[in-house]
Amino acid sequence: MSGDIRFYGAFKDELGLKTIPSRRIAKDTYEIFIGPQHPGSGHMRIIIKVDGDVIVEAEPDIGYVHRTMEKLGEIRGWIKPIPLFERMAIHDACNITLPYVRAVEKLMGVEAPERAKYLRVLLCEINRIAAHLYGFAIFGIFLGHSTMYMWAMGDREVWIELAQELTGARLTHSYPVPGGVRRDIHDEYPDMVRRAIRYMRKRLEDYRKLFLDNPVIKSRLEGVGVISKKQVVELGIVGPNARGSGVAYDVRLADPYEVYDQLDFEIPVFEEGDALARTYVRVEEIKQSMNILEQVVDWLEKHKGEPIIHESVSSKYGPVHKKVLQEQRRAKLLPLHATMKVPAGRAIGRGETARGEVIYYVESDGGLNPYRVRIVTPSARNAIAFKYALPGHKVMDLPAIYGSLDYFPPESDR
Amino acid sequence: MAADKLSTARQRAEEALKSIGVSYSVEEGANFVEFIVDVARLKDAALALKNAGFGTVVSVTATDYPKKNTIKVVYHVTSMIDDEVKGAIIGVGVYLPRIDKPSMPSLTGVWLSAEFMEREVFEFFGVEFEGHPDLKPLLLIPPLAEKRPLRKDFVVREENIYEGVPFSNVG
Amino acid sequence: MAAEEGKVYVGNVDVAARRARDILLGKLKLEDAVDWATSFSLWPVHLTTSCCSTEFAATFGPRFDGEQFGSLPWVSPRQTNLIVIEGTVTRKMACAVRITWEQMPSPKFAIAMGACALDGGLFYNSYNVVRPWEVIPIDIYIPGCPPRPESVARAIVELQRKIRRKHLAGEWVRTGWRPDREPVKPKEDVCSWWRG
Amino acid sequence: MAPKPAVKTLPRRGSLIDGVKGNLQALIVGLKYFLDPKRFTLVYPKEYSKLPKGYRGFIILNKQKCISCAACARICPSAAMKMIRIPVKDPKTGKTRMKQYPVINYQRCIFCGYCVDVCPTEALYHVPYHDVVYENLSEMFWDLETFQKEPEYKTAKEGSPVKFLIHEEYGLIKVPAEEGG
Repeated sequence: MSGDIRFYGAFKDELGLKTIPSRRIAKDTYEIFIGPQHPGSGHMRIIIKVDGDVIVEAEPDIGYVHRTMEKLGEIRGWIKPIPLFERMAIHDACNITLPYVRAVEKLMGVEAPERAKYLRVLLCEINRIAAHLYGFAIFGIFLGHSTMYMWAMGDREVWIELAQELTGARLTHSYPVPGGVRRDIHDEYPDMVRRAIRYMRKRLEDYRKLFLDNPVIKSRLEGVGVISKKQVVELGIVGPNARGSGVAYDVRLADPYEVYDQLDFEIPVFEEGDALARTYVRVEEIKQSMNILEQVVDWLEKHKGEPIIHESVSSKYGPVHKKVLQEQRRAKLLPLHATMKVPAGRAIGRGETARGEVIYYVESDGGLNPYRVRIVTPSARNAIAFKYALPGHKVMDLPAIYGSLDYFPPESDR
Repeated sequence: MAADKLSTARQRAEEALKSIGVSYSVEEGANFVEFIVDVARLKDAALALKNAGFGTVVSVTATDYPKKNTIKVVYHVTSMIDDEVKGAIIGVGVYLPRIDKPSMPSLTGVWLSAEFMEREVFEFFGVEFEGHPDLKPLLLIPPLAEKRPLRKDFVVREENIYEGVPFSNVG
Repeated sequence: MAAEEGKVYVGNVDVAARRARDILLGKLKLEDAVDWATSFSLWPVHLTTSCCSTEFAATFGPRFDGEQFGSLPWVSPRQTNLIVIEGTVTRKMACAVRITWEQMPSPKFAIAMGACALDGGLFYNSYNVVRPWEVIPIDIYIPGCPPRPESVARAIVELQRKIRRKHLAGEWVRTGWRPDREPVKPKEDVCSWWRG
Repeated sequence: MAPKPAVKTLPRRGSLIDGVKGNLQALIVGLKYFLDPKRFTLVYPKEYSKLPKGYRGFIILNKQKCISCAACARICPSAAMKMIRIPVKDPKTGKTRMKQYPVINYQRCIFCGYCVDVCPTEALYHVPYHDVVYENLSEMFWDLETFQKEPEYKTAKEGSPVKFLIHEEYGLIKVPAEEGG
């Protein structure tokens, strides 16, 4: 075991932030069961052992939302798992399904047309903003800051409205399909996005004043739940939680997919590793996502009328299909989608969701169903953080740490 | 860009494995590469890879092959900080006999990030990891975990398109 | 009562005042008053079973504002009388659902939200999913995956109407049980795995 | 043109003065929204939101267009779409033969719209509303007759339609929409 990670008691971090000093575990500790019915949103249980009011041991008891995605993915053909896997993180739907679609595309040897790629990125970033706002809302509930809940939930509706305009559903878009996307934008859409961006930029300034710079919030978050850079690498923590600890790990940077390597944006990194840093990463990411969106809608406006689905599909279109594509900007599926076969092989699809890296290991034996789909979601990888970040803190810090990790149980339990 | 990283990572991993004298076979995927080693040398191979910079487990992937009568367990690892190989996925894995409780050494001591994932493989496939600090089901309730749901002989049936209509078809 | 059946008295002070006057003057029975009062204080418990919680949270956010129906999600099951099953109930969660339900004081009501809570939805053949109506009795079902927040609002409105129409709360006060249902026991002991 | 990491610095908690300033700032923001509120609450039963064209709401069958190909039932991810066989009289020959039609189980439907997208003749279509609830499970399995009718839409009769627009200053704004259409 590497030396810096101590299992019980607080760790002294490298940056010299204030932490509770490590202490010996007294014999008369007692256990507290937190959850699955508790004030926050998390449908998980954390079993903590406390000595006085200091947590000395934490054991996340997850699996309350285990819905057997991996097993069902093996019996549902190739296209039905898209809505299925979407249910892991429905408020981040495009981000979570896109890597699976890309893995299937890789096995099939097709690549989505350029416009479809941009449209996917468009929805991905809209989802990312909405998911971060949802995270803020829940974080507000955890901290007893109900104004933040109301604000973030209200502003999230703007982005949900945009996603609904594009895909026809508020949350569960099922938008990417192997070979392309299902719908195209209409002419007024770029302006809607721009209006939303202008609104959100102004709004983030108010967020800063009301929430982030609020001394009450700061004193609850600063120096709380510190995860050091070494611990991040050792525990495999991903996403904003890793970037809040100085690890510049982002799939959009490490292994760019779709058109992310052609877009100009920053991956915000903070060195502190505490709950406040993790919160700030999310704020900065919302800003960067809006930068991406601006570039994407500019591109989409310039390249109107390009195909949104791969030739292998569109070449089989009949007159009805073509009419729908032209008039309603809706790329129809073909009956062969239900019974398609994918060449044998193995591929890994990965992408950066709002919470971090998601990995799909897809194995095909050339049949009607995937032979094996292994899913590792960011929350599943972050779950281990509870075990190692909580000890040493007071029980009152638990909601702050829990909220700052932005843990989403359905995603973690699969 | 990603392909460069993968070839660098592959080269580095091969050198690391050769330097400690572990014999391996290579299995390639579309955008990753796996090194299959002997169960007895797995821990050495893992340590060598960790020292070569692959510090984080992204997935402990187990697959059941009833036809070949084996279970394959692969640790997919990557580096989160080393810019040269950042994000490239390589795997180190073993083939286990497909018996009721196959056992293999736990790599939690090498990669702490494998802790929860090994518990998953334990509950879904029944693979026992020797030396794991806390080997118990993670997601499933204990009675279900005994059925090893992700093995291929645990069958989940799909309804067909005519099944389950509660009213008479005629009308 | 019946004449105003179709209406919803949200935020309507006149109707509320008239009703209060009627009760005070003895024109209305106490049971009716209980029905009326209960239907506008349906407090759902904070038990999140699955991912429909995102839309449930949106229902009580500013745009759809569930509180306009006199409904406010509350932390402790002891102070609530409504449970909204937000999506899939797994075998592990079923035990928690049952325990929470048993902790709530009567008269209590249940709404099943989303396809997973009706017939499993996408997970109809999953080995780890139970149907919530096998665990607790359900009053209103909302289809959708996830349902829109309006649907949740709709369900609350319909439940209010159902309470008034069938005098569910008033009957309970008078007789001690719900007129439309027997005390429900779950089909199987959902907590058996936990008790060991 | 590529993503690049950018290390940023965290604003730290400062002196007492900063604390007072921070608190005041938050209060001023609160006051600002108190004076100029951004209200967009949907007063639900009195108003209902008119969903945009293309919204994936309840799915309805146009039986005349259906060619009995069963593609919708095959692609349904949650096995909500089922096929039933019924005798149909051929108008030309007068013979009766069995034909299959889809029926839907709204207990399971996840509104993904795959069936609508896969239908080669556009026989299935979405109606743009979603707020229908049931008291019984059995009502939700629609037979062929129900499947061709739009669900009873009580809300529309109760309230007036509104739609939401994205506004630069106020985020979402609520404006009245015309009935129907």
